[in-house]
Amino acid sequence: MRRNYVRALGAVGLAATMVVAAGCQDAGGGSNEAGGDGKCGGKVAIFGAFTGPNAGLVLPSLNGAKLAFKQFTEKNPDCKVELKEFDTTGDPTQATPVANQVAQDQSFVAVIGGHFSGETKATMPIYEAAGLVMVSPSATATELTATGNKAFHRVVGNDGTQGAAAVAYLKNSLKPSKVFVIDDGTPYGQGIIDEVKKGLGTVVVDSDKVQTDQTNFDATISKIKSSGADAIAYGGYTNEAAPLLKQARAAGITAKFLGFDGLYDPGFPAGAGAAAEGAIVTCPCLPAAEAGGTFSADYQKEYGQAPGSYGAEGFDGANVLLDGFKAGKSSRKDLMEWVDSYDKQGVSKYVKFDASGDVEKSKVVIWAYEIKGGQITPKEEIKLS
Amino acid sequence: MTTTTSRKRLLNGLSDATGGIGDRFRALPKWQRGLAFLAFVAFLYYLPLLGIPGLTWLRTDSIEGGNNWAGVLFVCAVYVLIAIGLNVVIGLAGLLDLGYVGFFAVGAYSVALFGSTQSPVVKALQERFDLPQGWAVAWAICIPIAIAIAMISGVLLGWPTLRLRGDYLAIVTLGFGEIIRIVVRNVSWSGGPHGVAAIPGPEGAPSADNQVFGLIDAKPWYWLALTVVLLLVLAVRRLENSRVGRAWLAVREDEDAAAVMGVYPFKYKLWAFAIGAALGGISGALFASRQGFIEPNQFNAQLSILFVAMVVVGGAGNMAGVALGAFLLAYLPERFRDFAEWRFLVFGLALVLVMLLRPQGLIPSRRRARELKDRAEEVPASV
Amino acid sequence: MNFDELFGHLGQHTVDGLAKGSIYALVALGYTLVYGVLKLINFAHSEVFMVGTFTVVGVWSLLGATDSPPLGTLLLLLAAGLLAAALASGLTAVAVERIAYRRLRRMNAPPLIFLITAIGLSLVMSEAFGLWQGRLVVGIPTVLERDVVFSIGGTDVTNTQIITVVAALVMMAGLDVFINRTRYGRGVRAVAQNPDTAALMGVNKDRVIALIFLLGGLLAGAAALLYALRYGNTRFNVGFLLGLKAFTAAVLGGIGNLRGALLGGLLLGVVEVYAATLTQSNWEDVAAFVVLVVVLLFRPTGLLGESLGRARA
Amino acid sequence: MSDQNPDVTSEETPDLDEIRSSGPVPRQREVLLDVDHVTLRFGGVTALDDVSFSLYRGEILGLIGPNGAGKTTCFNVMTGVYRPTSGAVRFAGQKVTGRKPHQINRMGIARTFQNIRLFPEMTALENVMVGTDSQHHTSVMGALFRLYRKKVKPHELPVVDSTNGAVRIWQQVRLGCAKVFGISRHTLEERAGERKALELLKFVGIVGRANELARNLPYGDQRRLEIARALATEPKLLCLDEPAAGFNPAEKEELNQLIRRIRDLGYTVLLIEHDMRLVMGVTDRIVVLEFGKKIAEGTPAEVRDNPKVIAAYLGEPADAA
Repeated sequence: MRRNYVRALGAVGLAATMVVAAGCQDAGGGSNEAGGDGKCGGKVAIFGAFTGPNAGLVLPSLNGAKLAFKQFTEKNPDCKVELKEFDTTGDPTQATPVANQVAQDQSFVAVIGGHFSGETKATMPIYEAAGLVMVSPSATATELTATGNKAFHRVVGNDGTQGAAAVAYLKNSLKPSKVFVIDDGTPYGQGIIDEVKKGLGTVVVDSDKVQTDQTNFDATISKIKSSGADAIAYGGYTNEAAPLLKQARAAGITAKFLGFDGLYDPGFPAGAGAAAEGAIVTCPCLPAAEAGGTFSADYQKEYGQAPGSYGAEGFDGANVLLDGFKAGKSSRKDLMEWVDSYDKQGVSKYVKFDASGDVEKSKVVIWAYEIKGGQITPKEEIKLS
Repeated sequence: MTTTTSRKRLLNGLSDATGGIGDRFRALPKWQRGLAFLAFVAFLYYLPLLGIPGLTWLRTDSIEGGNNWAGVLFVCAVYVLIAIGLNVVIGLAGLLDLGYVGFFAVGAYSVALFGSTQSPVVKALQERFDLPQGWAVAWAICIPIAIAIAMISGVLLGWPTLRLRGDYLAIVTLGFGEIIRIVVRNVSWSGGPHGVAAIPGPEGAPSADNQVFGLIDAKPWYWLALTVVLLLVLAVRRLENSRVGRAWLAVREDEDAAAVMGVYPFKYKLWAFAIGAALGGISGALFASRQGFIEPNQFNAQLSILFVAMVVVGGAGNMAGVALGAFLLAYLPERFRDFAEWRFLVFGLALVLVMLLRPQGLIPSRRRARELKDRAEEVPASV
Repeated sequence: MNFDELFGHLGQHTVDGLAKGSIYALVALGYTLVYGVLKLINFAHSEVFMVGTFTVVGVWSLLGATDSPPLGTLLLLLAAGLLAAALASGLTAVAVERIAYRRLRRMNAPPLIFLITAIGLSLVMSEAFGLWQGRLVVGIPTVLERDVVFSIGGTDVTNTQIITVVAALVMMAGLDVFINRTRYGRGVRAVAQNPDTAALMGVNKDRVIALIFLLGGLLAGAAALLYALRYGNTRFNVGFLLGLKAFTAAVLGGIGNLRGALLGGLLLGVVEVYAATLTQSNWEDVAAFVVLVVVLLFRPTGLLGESLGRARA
Repeated sequence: MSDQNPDVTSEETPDLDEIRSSGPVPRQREVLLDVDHVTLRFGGVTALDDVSFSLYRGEILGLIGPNGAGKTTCFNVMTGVYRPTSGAVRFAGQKVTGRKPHQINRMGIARTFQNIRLFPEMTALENVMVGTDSQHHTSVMGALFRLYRKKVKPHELPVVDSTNGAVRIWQQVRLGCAKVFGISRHTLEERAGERKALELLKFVGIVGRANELARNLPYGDQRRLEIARALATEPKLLCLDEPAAGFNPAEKEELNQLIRRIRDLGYTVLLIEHDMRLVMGVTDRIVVLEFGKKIAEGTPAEVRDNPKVIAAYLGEPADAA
């Protein structure tokens, strides 16, 4: 009997310890060195799919941002800035706890991201509630700026603009009589193709939706053949576009192929091989050579490769915030206001945001690139009329 | 030869150690076990605040780029709920369900489509019945709707397919999960690939003004999920320790023999499916409420497989086991983010190793028995 | 519903579907062989196929393959690719059995455990290739230019399609002969029917099981070559969806039944192409699974019923 | 135990001596089971060929025959595992054919299996309790919420017996609750089932192993457990499929006694058995099958002397059991 009491006492003691231990909360939850105390600098979180199948699209942006931070620190050793990476693999489920983490840690004063539209959509209410400004280098879904969210800004044109540019390019340069449109059923692909359909009207003769990880495109190819289209517009990513284009060319389809920034990835010509030759890829990103200043060369030097998709946007996004730090803004509130009123030439475009957080339409630069000799080479800037 | 024997001895030692703790625990008087259980529950509630020196490294935010601890705990709790539901199907009734994510999705989408002001369904209802712009079904009503729809889908899936044998059932359920995902993605009334945002929580639509279940602090969400988990654990325990649980086990062990003993296998299998589906629906509903935004690709077949792995790694049939399995499988990849791209490879390796070294699961299922021992002697000698 | 397109080119779609289904069928044979003998789903088989496709990539780039090489080089490439892919896949499959299954078999573990082990192993394999080869599509040179060999009533039949279908049929027939006519095949059938009795009769069960995995792997390797020829791309996770479909095909035809796997694969391929034509390509998976469910409702053990042991006993 | 089978009053229970002395059971006895021209074909194989026999209430009928004669197949037809190609099985005047196995069980036919088919991962007690399932009325929701409560008879109330103060108070509270709110049907049925299962385990002599997993029981106890489980379904007819297989003579004698005790309780027994001594010793009548056909029927003595039976068993030594 006695031993039982001892045991019971032990159990009660354990419970008591826990209750007491509850006193020391959140030891690991980050320090509360709140910004806004006038000192220069601050901590910025960047989140996105840094691993996973589409990491190739996101990593240049991360690298661009890192480069911007590095250059800033070199130039302003007194201003302590820090960039923390949070990998979400592009999955909204994983992006939400990241957002909670960043929002609760008062030392973060701004966010670069999200890189994909899904994770952005899932987390922007959280960042808005925390008063954290978001500067996204590559989330292009039109709806993101249509919700009235005050935190979200992007230094990239949205799908609407890009779709319109693609329409303009098709109408003015390729001049096809029949267009076949394909999307991959992702918010990005479908969104942009919807814009193209709207813009082209009856020139679009038929459409198909493929799905992620599809490898056989016989049915799509038959449809393209029967439609007699002389141009194909594809909204989606490399993993499906490369095999599709390859199979289509093998099946004797000679129609012009037009893709969007999801294909602005060295993996696309590599995956499609010779079939990719002559394919057009539009991207709201400046060609390296056109990018202002020494960005392209610096990037090349730092990472040993040319800046891929959104490298310049990542750089610009980071610089929007870094300029704020330099101007003495170091609280969430100040930075939010800073970004809202930002007005300066960046490397990818002239950066100025409208009320909804989109970069001003007139400032969006969209380029058409052509695949030549397995390289994505700039062709011409698309003028939005 | 020596290596195999030593390895065997090591393994035996391992299972003796874990089993020993279990045995010693079971041997304790009931009230002490109750007290220990209460202490454990208290610890679970305390977990998001974890600050005991020496244990803080457990927190997922104790590492560079780590996720919010309470947020991760919430996901763990949801996965535990899923594992408990799936355990009814796989562990108790012995039905291999590879499409459990379908029910999870049904639950999540039920709340999203009825509760969010942005959902096409709510918009259609507004138009049809002339309701004001901000109208949507209240969260408290969405949850029972989610459970009901999940249960109905469970019955609809089970009714035709439960007469199929194990492996056929597996592939059909896998197909079901994929069909749900693809349909939701391809049709417009579900929001299509764009998903649904503004999914309400207990306090209504996600907003910075919410006092308890807000956007930033995940702790209340975790406590809510934990409470739901504990309530449902008790509920499933009640089923397990009744004629229903016995019938499930009998059907799992030998369906024909059970039928010959007067148990109608189909009925109990269908119930297992429906109850499993309901639990999946609840977890989906919780998940969607907390996320505030869902999209179809979150509910892919890989997730289904992860769910099954949680159940099997933990020890199918044992609720403590599957809960542990779920917790570990949700938690470890988060805690060990340092592995970065390697973490799924490591995860796969760990899965293989655990199964090879401990095929019965981390905490194997064991039938309760002890309490009866003394009662057996009380039976009158004459029959 | 685009019935005009479907019926306007019904022949074309059928041929496309058959070619697509042939690859399913070859991979499905691997599932069916293992299931027929061990009564377990070898979930890692999809990665065995994936390994095969990457082997083709590796060997061809080693041999400096380019688009449309001359005939002699082409034949060399095909032979080397087939040999290497079949070998790599076969050995991978045997390794899977040794690492993941043999120990569990000795312990008489329940099928669920095998399933999870296999899932873990396939995760390891696909992740390893994802880390090594990147997560984007890897292009494979088009060594065999697609060419319309003959055309009947608007239905173009291409060389790759003929090669795929014929190769699948030949290998299928070869396997059938091997299982039903040879001494090794008899051992396989004996173990499939009753492992314990077979062991008593002097059949080495472990050898037979290793043989089964080897055969399945060889066929998956061959399928990998055909896949590389026809699709010209591969990816670290190419196995998952294809494996899923192949397994569906095996179940559709009656798992454990070799001819069932062929029938199921072809049927599934045709159904998918029809469905994608009728609606849009993103509905083809739904169609595949709906067909599976409907077939199983009326024939609970698949179209041809299951039985490797009783196949032509 | 006698209240287990309310349909069988003690008057109807056959008198052993009467049966023995009067030879073949007289026709006027009530037919419990009627196998009526049953034929069963699998593909080209005829497993049962026009088999007919009747089973009378209260008797022990032996079903014998060489290996592969169709005895177990016959059981499977009777318990709904197979559907006969033609013919019918009637039980207590109702058609068995076409019903599902659990329905047939609830009509009153219980069986054991030739190759023991217990629920290996459940305890012996639970195995038997599965058999009591048909006597439970708790629904799934009832088991979950346990809201349907019954007024409790005095002997069903929880006892207050602890000397420990805290525990005693707890027991008092439980007693009070039970008095005010009653006890849920689930609990009452569960207790009844457990009690009954323990009684049955005692009856077959393995009550000491009630808490062991079925797979851990010795072979003989597994056989006994199967019988207890079958009895738990409150059958009118108990079908035993080779219960003595693998038994030594001492165990066979115990089984002999057990079968007699079962019959004495008012059950009708159908026994498939290879062991001739056991069959001849315990049965009232015997039906002999060979190659799916009935070749003889009669008292043990008649069957023993039947030339066809002798030929079946002895004529082909290779087939002899």
